[in-house]
Amino acid sequence: MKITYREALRLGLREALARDERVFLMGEDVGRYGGTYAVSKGLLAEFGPERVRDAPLSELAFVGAGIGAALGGMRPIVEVMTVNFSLLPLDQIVNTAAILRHMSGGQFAVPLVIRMATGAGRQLAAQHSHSFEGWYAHIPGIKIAAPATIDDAHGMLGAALADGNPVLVFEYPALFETTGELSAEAIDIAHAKVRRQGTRVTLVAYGNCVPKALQAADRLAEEGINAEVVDLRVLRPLDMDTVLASVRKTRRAVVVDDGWRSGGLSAEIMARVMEQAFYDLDAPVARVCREEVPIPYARHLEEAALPQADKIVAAVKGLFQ
Amino acid sequence: MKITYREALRLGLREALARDERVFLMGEDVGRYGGTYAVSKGLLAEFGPERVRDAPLSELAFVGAGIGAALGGMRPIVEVMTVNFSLLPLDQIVNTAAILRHMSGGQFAVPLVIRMATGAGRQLAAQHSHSFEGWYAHIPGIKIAAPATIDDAHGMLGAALADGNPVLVFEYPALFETTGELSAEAIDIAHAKVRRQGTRVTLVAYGNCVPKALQAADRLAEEGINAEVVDLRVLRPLDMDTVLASVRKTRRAVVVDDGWRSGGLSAEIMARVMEQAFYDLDAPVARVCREEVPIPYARHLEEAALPQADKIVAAVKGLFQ
Amino acid sequence: MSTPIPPPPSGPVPYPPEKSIALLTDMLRIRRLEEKCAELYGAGKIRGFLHLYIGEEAVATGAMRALLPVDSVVATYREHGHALLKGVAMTRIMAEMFGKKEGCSRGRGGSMHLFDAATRFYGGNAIVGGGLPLAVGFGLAAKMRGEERVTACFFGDGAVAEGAFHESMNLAALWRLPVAFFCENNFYAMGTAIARYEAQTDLCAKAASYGMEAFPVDGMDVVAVHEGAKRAREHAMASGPVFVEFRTYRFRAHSMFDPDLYRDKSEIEQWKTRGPIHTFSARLKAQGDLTEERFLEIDAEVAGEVDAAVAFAEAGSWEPVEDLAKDVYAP
Amino acid sequence: MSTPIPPPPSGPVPYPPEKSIALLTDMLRIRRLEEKCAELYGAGKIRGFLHLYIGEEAVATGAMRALLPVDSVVATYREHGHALLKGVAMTRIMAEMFGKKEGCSRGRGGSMHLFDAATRFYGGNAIVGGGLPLAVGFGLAAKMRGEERVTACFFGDGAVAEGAFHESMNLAALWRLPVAFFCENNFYAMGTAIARYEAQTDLCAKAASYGMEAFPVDGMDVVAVHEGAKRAREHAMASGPVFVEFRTYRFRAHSMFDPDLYRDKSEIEQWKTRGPIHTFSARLKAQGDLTEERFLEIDAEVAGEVDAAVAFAEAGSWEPVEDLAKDVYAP
Ligand SMILES: Cc1ncc(C[n+]2csc(CCOP(=O)(O)OP(=O)(O)O)c2C)c(N)n1
Ligand SMILES: Cc1ncc(C[n+]2csc(CCOP(=O)(O)OP(=O)(O)O)c2C)c(N)n1
Ligand SMILES: [Mg+2]
Ligand SMILES: [Mg+2]
Repeated sequence: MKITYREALRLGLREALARDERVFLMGEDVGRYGGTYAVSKGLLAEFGPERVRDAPLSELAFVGAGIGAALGGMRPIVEVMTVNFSLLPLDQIVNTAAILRHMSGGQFAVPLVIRMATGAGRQLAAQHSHSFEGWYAHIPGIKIAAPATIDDAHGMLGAALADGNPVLVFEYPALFETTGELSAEAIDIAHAKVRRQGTRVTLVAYGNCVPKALQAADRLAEEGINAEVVDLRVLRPLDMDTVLASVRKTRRAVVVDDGWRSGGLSAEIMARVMEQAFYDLDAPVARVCREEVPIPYARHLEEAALPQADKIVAAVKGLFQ
Repeated sequence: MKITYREALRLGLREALARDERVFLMGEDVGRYGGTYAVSKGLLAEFGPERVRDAPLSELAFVGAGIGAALGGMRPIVEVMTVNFSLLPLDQIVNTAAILRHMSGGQFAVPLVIRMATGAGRQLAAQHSHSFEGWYAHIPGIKIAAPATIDDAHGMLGAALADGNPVLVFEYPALFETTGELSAEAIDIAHAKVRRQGTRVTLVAYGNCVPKALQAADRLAEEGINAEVVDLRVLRPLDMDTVLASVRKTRRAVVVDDGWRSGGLSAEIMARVMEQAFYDLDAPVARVCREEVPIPYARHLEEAALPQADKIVAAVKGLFQ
Repeated sequence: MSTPIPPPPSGPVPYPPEKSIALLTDMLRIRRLEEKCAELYGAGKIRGFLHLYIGEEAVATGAMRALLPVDSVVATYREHGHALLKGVAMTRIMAEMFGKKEGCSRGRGGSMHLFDAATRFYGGNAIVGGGLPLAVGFGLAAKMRGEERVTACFFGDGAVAEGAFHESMNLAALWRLPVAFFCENNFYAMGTAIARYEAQTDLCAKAASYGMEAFPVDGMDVVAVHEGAKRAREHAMASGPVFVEFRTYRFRAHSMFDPDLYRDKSEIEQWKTRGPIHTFSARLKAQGDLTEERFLEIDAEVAGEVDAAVAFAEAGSWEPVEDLAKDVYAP
Repeated sequence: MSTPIPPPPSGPVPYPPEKSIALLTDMLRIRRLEEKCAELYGAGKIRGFLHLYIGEEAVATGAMRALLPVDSVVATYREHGHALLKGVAMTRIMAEMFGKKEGCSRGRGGSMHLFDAATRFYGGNAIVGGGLPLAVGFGLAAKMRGEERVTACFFGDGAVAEGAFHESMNLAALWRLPVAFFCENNFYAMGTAIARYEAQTDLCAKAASYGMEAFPVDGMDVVAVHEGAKRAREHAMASGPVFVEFRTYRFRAHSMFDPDLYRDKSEIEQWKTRGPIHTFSARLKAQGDLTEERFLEIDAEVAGEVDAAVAFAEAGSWEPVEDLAKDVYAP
């Protein structure tokens, strides 16, 4: 079945709602409006306003309410419309969801899923173009899923609901129109995946940078450089085994990260490669990240600020000089 | 003059208030109560309730009001009592203070200083023991100062006010009772500093980990390993020149970071050392960080969760094996 | 929407003709500017999010004319009209929408982030509720500096549910700051009708919670808005903050991406009978202060201004990519 | 403090003697437990932050006795009494304060983070206002699951200024959730008196802002509290959320670090004449439901319970360091 990434997300939601009556979706405009990005379109009609629940502009309270509802026996899926608004409820995520289980001596699980759209590329300017999923990966106690494929867009939600921990699932509007076959493969939120086999360099990417890395790999292939592309898929906990296996094979790596450079997830990947595979490297690991600027509105500036295939190609070539 | 770190902070505040009448201090219990940690004690009597302004428990609004007041011609010093509460106003910090200048095409400066206490070590448990200053260093548009010495505790506030950018100044209750001579040295918020000269390994630390690194260096000296200690002082922008000069000399480094390991500032230092000094290294850079757990109340568990001199010593020895 | 829709604004306009014409012209300037923006969005000249104010023009117009140049304004992502009437040239607004360097934010902000230091127009904020704390800060600075100015803070009904609203209202009231909180209640936050997100839909009832002066105003009647805003400005200047609920309606979808499926077409049609421009024109005509001819003349002038703005934007330049990182920090 | 201090609670206690004695005993249990904690803090057995509830015991006591075991409770960092009366054994509370593995949070939470799944005591929250959204969630879950339970959410007057309060009140009212918002108004947020941080010091006036039922209660009178809490529970169960302002006072400093320099000693002394334990005892004695002898007997029993708790805590063990990372994630 060929579907779009958006349809895959919607299918995942519909299945989750149908499968378990403890599951409900809550967030701004998820119901009547159908979701800002039309992801939840039709679900209100199918599951009713209790389970597809429109919330006021009160991110702090409804995320906290999601935590409480999870503790109270429900399986909430809270939608924070976009990652840009997720700083408002961050206290609830960090100071309650992430730590409650540990702080209570293991008494409470918080089986909560928070979905949010993330990433730039549509000229929405500085306040609407953040990419914080890598930054969130700093927080122990939560898991972070970043679906880059149709299968992951469909399956990660179910895996997140089954996980029993608070899981943040990041969705990429930049990928919403991409289409692909939905496979029957079981989806976990535990492993990275090699999306393209290669031998000479490893491109480590996640989310909307995966297609960019694959595009770069195509171009590199034309120039005789056979690149392997690893899709991290899960940003916390990191599956370093898959990354390291690839890097030990190729001996070179470039990390592609939609987040800002300093203190981004790219740095963590580099640090871990240094710690665990230093002597296997033929060159320092390089990175291609978002430039360290607020994202400007003008298209040419936005493009210049984001990771692009040509920058990845250039970074790879740099490793061979 | 021998004073405590707390007195140095207070002196810095008093001088700032006396120097420029646009400066005012605003935050919870900064006035009548004298500051949770008694930092601002006496200032209300000296400068009055307009300029030493108690605020309601409304972190989001009073940080935002600080930004507005800065734009309106004042030089606010906003105290967010501790970093643990700073997630509540984070949206204002990231989506306004940090980006306004760039997003407006350079029209507006935000000369705002935000002070907060940070760090663990006093058995305050998970919600009151965060160390996010390294995490904040991910955000372009703000600067981050982390005074580890009496001079910096005194002087960084003035430097931050003079800077013209939004500056977050982190204060370390763990150091409040430490005493030292106040020198006449000019304090900037631009450079890292070598706090101890050494030859065989570089310990990179900041804030409350600087004394721990110095302690470790003492112990290492007894065992014949001469360690250099670099105090980052400013976490954004990073002064890598100082770090790299040291690492190129010693060829080995351990980063000590009070924040959690994954995606912490330690990773960024490691990534930059890899990028810029890979071929100068005799061993992979190592790190000693906070364990990736919420900080527990029990003393023995809290101690085990934090960077300690013995862990630093062990990490350094690991580099020589 | 459950609130009954009042009859269209009517009755005599108590202003000298020049003033009335100025108000009408300003409403038209916003309307025509935005209609052009919608067209240019279709043509791909303007991108990103675009939120039109069409239907709500009386609010910015009546309010802005009650403010002085020394006053500060903080607004939302639906702020083209506010920027324009605070005094930002239409040329610079249009250039901003095009992403050109000549734009009022150098092309970096786009539709949602218009800024202008010279006219004290402080944006343009795409975080709902994000402007309220800033307005409190402007008020605080003015008060501490002894400056005779008011800060007008525009925000939507949806913002009222945010914690930022609550905290800001309390701060402003506690410190008696010269801030006018201008709530543009168009009864919807995106696709959610007010009764579906507010337990208390009488927004003025909230003001008691902060001991703050508050009153509702018909936001489709530029006269009522203007009088209300003058009263609010005076109150803010003399005795501290005030909350005004301007009841209005947007005729278009929330943004260019919104299929507008959550409200009845009949509701929109009914509100259109209250349209601020045609009802005001009719009143002026009724009292002999306006003729259809004059109206067309004004409209043509406005069209000229819009065309000039587009030409200016078209002729503008792109900020060089090398300047991308400029102004992340003060030098 | 500007609010005038009412006369001490007085008048007949309308309960059978056993009930009255039970209320008195519970207040004493909190009091003596906390006095011991203060002592142990001095001795270094308890560390971190310690916030005593001394003076405010009538609130937790009267309220908790109005709740049922099926009800859920969310509280603050000043929650020893709430935990105890919700049913957490004093032994486990004391062990928690010692940081022992036998503590109700395995020694990881300490004074500010008492938890107990079995009795539906959900903490213990050191972020002011942090518990309110959780309570909304508990209410929502109960409603969706058709469970007959109320969630009682305790928080201080200071929390009312937080955005979390505003957003949570609206959500609870909008969705008519069975939540009782129990505000423990002790007139201070740390060292800041309510009039210095609230533009509106009548906290019940805020409830109108959410269309929510609200009433004030003398928080020093365990009878008034108990009746108020019963009424609140019924209201929450039958028709949705309710806000109760319990007017009370803390006799000790905010925390063990607080030098308490921001209020007059005379104010404290005056409030002490309203002390919940001695006034209640006096009333019971007056109506012949209590003798001094019986009081001393009860007090001795309570002292025994406290001693046993300390012995239990002393005898407890430390969680092995190897378990540090246990339960960061569900397995
Ligand atoms: C904090 C935050 N949450 C969500 C959004 C997405 N959003 C943009 S506009 C809007 C509706 C706002 O409604 P209202 O305040 O009534 O203003 P209006 O658009 O009607 O003028 C929403 C939900 C946002 N921009 N910021
Ligand atoms: C969000 C947040 N800001 C600040 C603090 C620091 N703090 C702890 S208790 C307190 C005062 C709270 O007062 P109130 O809500 O009245 O409760 P009380 O202590 O009087 O019971 C403050 C400011 C905090 N814990 N959380
Ligand atoms: Mg609206
Ligand atoms: Mg209080």
